[in-house]
Amino acid sequence: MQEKPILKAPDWGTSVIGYLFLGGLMGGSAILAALAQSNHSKAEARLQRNAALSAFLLAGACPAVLISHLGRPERFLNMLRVVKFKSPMSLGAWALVAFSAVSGLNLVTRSRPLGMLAAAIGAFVAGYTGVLLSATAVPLWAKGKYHIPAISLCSAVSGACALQNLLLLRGDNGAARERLERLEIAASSAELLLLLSFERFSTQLGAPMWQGARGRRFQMVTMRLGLLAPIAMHAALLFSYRSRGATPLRALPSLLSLCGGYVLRETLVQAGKESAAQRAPALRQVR
Amino acid sequence: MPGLGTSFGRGGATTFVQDLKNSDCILIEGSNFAECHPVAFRFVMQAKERGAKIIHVDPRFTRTSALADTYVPIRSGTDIVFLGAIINWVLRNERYFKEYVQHYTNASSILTEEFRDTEDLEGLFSGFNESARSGGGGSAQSHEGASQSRGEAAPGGGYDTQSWQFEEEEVPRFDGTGTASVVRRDPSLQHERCVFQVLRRHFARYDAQMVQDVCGTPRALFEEVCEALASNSGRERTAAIAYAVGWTQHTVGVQYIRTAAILQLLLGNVGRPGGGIMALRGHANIQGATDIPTLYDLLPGYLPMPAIQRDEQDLASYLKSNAKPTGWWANLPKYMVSLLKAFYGDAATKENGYCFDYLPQLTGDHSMIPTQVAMKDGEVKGYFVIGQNPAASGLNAELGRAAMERLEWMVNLDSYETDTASFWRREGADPAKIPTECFFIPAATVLEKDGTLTNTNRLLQFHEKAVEPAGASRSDLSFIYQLGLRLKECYKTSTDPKDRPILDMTWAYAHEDERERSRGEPSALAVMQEINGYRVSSGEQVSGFTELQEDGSTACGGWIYSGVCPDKQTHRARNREADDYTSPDWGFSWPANRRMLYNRASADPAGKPWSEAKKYVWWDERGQEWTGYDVPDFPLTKAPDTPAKPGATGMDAHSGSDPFIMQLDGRGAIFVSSTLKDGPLPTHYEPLNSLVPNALYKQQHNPVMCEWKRRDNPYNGVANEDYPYILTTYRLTEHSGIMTKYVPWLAELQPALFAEIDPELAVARNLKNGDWVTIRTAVGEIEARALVSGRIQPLRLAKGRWVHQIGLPYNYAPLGLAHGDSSGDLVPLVMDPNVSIHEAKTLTCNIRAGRRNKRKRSHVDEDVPAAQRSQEGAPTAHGRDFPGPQR
Amino acid sequence: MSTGFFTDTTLCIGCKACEVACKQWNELPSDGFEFTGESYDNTTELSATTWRHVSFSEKVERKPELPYPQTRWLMSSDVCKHCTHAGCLEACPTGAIIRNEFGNVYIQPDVCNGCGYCVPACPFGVVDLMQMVGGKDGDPKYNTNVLRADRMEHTAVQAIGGIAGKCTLCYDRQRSDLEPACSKACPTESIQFGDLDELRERARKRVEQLQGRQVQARLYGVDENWSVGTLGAFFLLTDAPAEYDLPERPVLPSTHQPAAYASAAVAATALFLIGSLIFTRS
Amino acid sequence: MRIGALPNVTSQRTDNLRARTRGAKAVPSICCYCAVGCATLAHVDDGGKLLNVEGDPESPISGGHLCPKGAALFGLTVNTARWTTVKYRAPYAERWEERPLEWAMDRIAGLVKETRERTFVKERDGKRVNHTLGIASLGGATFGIEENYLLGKLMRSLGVVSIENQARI
Repeated sequence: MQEKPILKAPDWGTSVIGYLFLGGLMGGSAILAALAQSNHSKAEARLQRNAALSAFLLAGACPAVLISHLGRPERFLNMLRVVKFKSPMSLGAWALVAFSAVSGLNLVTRSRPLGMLAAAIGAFVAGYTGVLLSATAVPLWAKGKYHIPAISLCSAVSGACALQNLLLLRGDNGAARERLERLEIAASSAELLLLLSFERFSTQLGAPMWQGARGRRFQMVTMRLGLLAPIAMHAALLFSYRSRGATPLRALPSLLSLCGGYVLRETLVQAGKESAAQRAPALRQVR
Repeated sequence: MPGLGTSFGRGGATTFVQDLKNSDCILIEGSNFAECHPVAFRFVMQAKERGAKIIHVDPRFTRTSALADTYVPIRSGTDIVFLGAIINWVLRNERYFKEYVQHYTNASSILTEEFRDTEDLEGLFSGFNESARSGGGGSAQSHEGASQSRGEAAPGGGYDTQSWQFEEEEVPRFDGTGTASVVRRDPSLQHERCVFQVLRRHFARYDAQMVQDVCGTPRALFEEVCEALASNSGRERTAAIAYAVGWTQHTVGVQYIRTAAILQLLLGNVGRPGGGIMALRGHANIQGATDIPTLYDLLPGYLPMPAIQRDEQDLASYLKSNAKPTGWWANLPKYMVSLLKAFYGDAATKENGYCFDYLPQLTGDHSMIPTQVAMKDGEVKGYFVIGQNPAASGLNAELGRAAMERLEWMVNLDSYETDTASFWRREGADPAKIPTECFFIPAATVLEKDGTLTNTNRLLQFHEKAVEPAGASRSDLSFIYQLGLRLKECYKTSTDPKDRPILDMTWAYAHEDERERSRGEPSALAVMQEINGYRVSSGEQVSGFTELQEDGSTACGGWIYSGVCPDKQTHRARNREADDYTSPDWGFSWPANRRMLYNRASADPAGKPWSEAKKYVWWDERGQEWTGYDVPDFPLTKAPDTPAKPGATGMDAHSGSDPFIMQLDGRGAIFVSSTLKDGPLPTHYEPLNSLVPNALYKQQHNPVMCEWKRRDNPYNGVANEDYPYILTTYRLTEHSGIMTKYVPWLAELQPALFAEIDPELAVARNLKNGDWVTIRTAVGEIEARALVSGRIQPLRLAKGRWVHQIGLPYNYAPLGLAHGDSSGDLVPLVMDPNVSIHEAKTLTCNIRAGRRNKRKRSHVDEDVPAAQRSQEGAPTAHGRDFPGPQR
Repeated sequence: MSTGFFTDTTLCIGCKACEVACKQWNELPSDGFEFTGESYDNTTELSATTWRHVSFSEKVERKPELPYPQTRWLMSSDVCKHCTHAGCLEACPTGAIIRNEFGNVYIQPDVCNGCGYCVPACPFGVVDLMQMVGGKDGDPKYNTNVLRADRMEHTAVQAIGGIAGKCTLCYDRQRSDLEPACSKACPTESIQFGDLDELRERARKRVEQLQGRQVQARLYGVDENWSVGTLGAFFLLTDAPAEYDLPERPVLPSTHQPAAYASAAVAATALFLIGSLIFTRS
Repeated sequence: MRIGALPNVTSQRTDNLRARTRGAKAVPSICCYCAVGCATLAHVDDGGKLLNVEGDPESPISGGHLCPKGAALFGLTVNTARWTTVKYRAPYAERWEERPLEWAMDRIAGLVKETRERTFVKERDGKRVNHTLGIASLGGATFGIEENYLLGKLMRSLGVVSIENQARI
């Protein structure tokens, strides 16, 4: 007989996973837009415009996905009747609203301070989703309080790099893409190291994430194909070919990275749900 | 129940549930108190918190066991051995309450020399006649112990009770006119033929070893129970015993209760606070439906139905055979005449014997099981089923359902579709072959009608109509009333004398309220006022049964309830004012609003409380009357030192220290000299379906139980290897009958039939928790989900033999949100000889993994050829004819 | 004044009256009709529509040195703990979950938008989401007639989406000076309702009394120094909390926030710096 | 909808929250399940609609407490599964049909009379019996004293002797 669970897992599915993923891309894109603003080459300007625009569009998509998840969508605005500093969800909702406004303005004005502000809020949105997971009783997530927010951010940035890289694939954007690839290598490497550290740190609690069918899928899709492979491919391209030409092959690492980012969120959520159903960790609880 | 009735005088619980909190020890046996009566169980918990020891003796470890101090496992069907051994232990260790036993019981009465005990006759008492054909009117009288008549032949099959009588001696009559015979007594309890010594010998072999060998109860636990009961009885302390259908549903059920009664009399616990025997009834009005009965053998107030076997052809002969010379039952003529006046009004006159001959006569046992068999044999044409679901809860339920196919018509009153109402479309039935015309009349629920219910401790409580009945639903009262009106109309022009009862029957119950009246609803109050009784001349209510007369000047529909509506304005069942103990102003407790029966026994023979701690009713020297916390169950001004008047009738024949006023001799009956059909003392007999031979006697079963040996009612037999496990049935907290199974809140709590199985048996038979299992007896097979639990323990009997018990709830049937097979499909037809109750608490069975086969047209549907049926059809008691209703 | 429940499990007879009384008063539907085989527990856990739940724990000891098996069957009625520092309340982004004037944690059904974040924020696994149907006055109503489709005709209901559900401590009844439905129904007064200070006092005395009778009794949620604070619904237990499906030491989820925010902040800063380095270098 | 910065912002509904039984009529009743006889109060609104059923705290027996069955009394009365129409199943028919109550009552009275006429026995072995074994009645423990009394009186006046109830079981 199955053991009796102590905790309740949230009924979060594709829409929440999608939101976590898109929110990350949105935050990461805002960061990239701000970074690109510091440089004035043509390609960077294109990157800045693309990133700011995608951030703004994603800021529209995120609430839509979120609302679709709500049990009573017509009451999304209830999120905005209070501000609760202890509720990551409340802060996140407000941050989304603020981000929409700031990134919209930024799109029009292209002012550097607004860009920086958008990047800051974007970074918050990209990171708070990790806090949101960690600040629960779900053993795996609570255990990941040192790792998950940072992983979220790294993944947000690497994902955004991949996304923008794809958008810059056509045209003469070699320099900007190279910078994106460098940043992606950094972010993905950090993410990979953080994940490996989390695996060790989470001990048995991490089983739902690293073991079984889900674990194998995660290790393959996110860690090998989504992180390790793009790092290697980007590195190889950076150091060997030195060619800035656009070939379909160039899209591969970016696509892999985005897939890996999505599967990361999916695995985090689903493994969290499984860990909530486990009796022993729930009885002990994560300090 | 005659177990209580024969022992103490009345067939009701001797005490009230609130009083359990004053107990120092509560023995719960034959009852799953916490599960079946959770709210009353709070008083047990209160007693426990006060320091009382709570003991639960049961085949299964239940929610009651979990809360008890001590759980004692027992093989189902062996309680007489267990209780008999306690009696033996109490006697042997001199732990009985001497003064109480001497003065308040018939322990000192001396039996005649003809009496022979089961010890002498291998399990039979003297007077057993193998070929004796019983001549009784079924179990008439047996519900009320008052009907101990000296020297009268027992109505039961098999025993002539002549040799069970007491020896009498001649003493001067109280008025000096010659002599009168009275029972001979030896107050020292030493005479070898006195009841006390007979009892000692009767139970001498019932000891701790026997308990271990027969009941499977560890010796240490048994001794712990003995010590707990004995040390919590006496002047300063009292112990109570609570039982329910775990004791009644046996072929020796009445004797189970008798054993408890004897034990409580020996320990001096009857009629005293914190003592007594708490009979826990199942349904809301099961006590009420026995008091004002819908039982074939009883008229309201425990007046027997006239029976041809007793030659009660006219009122005089009826009164002669039923009124008692001594004790309260000398008043029976008043009650019977008043009842006839209530039934037939002005038509009932002194000249026509108050229409006594309007009453039908019994010609045999017309109880549920014989009727079911008669129905199967095509002799019953029309059937009213009101608020009951025999197709689910009946015995040999498939036989019962098949029997319904032979009905011409059936009327069903219920609030939900029942398995009975829709028997014709059950699994395996072919409606196209079933001729029965069926009616379903939607019934109002308790919240939708006025009415009165009598609870387990004889307390009448009124429920007011809160809301209009849903849809076309009507109260049952309305249905009966309207049917009566229509039948009167049907027979309006008849001149046939057989139709006079219908035309003369008083039927004026129009509702006081215009609106209700226009809907055809009768007045429940008017009915209750008739039950209470009134003066015929003025129509005024009588204030109690002491005002009833034999001369036709009073009418009373149920004498024991008299006083509930003492005037037109008052309905005491409506009273809702409580206090912290007896609460005389909450409801009305029959008789005469007494909460605890026989409470005269709470004082010593001199009328003083046995102890300050256990004070209840006592003689007030100054006021020269009985007083206390309750209505004294004794003539109010009869002083404790009043001597008995030899030769006097009625209450004068009792002394001022005879507390059991309904009894002939005013005393608690350790030895019951007649009335009971299976013996004056309880004796262990194995259940009909048993794994083992009787370890105590050669006689295996109750020698006078009623069996039906027919093809559609096969028995498992004794020690049949095809049925190697014991099966016991019970009910769950979460369910009642059909009523609960449609309520989603309850259905989710216990959604399906399950079988409780011990882990060893589960391993042996490869049964997994939660899986389907099929359970089989000779009668039928059903499927259930397995609930494997260590709470169910295998028991070790004599010679190291281990037996497994399986538990099966009795709540389920195919219809309802919570549903399953019906456990009734496993229970064969067999009856206790005294009260015609079946044996569902202990059976034998077999079990296997997996689901049962789809129900085919079963064996009961194959027509037994008529000739063979008449041969087989007659119910028999060990091969002897038993008076079935059809001959 | 704060009100709450003291559930004395030594008095519980496992009758489940609390479960039903709660459902009746709060008009909650059944959770389905499945046989679980878990002792006498077929509702298995607190849910959005089961706000009182009776757990059953069987233990049978069979040892050679014992003359007969020692069986014990623990029953206890679980409920929302109404924590002093409530995870669900902190997590709720809409302010639907409030602390009311009785000190109880209450979900305002008309405010809740069903985001579900309170669900993982409860360290006891109490809160959950349920489907609602529209009431006449637009007020959300639970569907009381959830009947099994294969046996009964389904009542036509219009689902209006999910909402978080848990014990309200019968806020409406308390407002009208009535005791909560469960404690009122409880036949053996295993569930006691009242002022928390008084209840705690009573509970401590009860523990002493039981210990005097050699019963290993302890309170759960009174004197521990937990991050969730003292419990507004606390328990008297005679075995390890795990036997009653309670965590040994519940942790308030928001205590994980500082570390998590720090983790995010460090990562954000680091990434931004690296990014700046990459993007400014030509 | 109220908006505020503080976490404890109550809605109008919350502010107006009261027990729905406030001011409703409390009708005294008794639980219909077991024989303990717990007293209940049925709350009914002005329109005669049942709002709630709970224990009567005054009862010396139940003190306002109820078991799960008693606590579910509301669900016994208010339940979509209830059958609230008169139903009739003709001989050999495959289904129930709805019929008016009056029709059913007349039909039942007619059947009773017909069966009684056919099966009534006046004498047996030279003794008056005045009974019919062709009709039987079952039930009594689940309904009131008044109903038992009237049923017993009617059946006995008809000569029916097989009158039984759950007390036997």
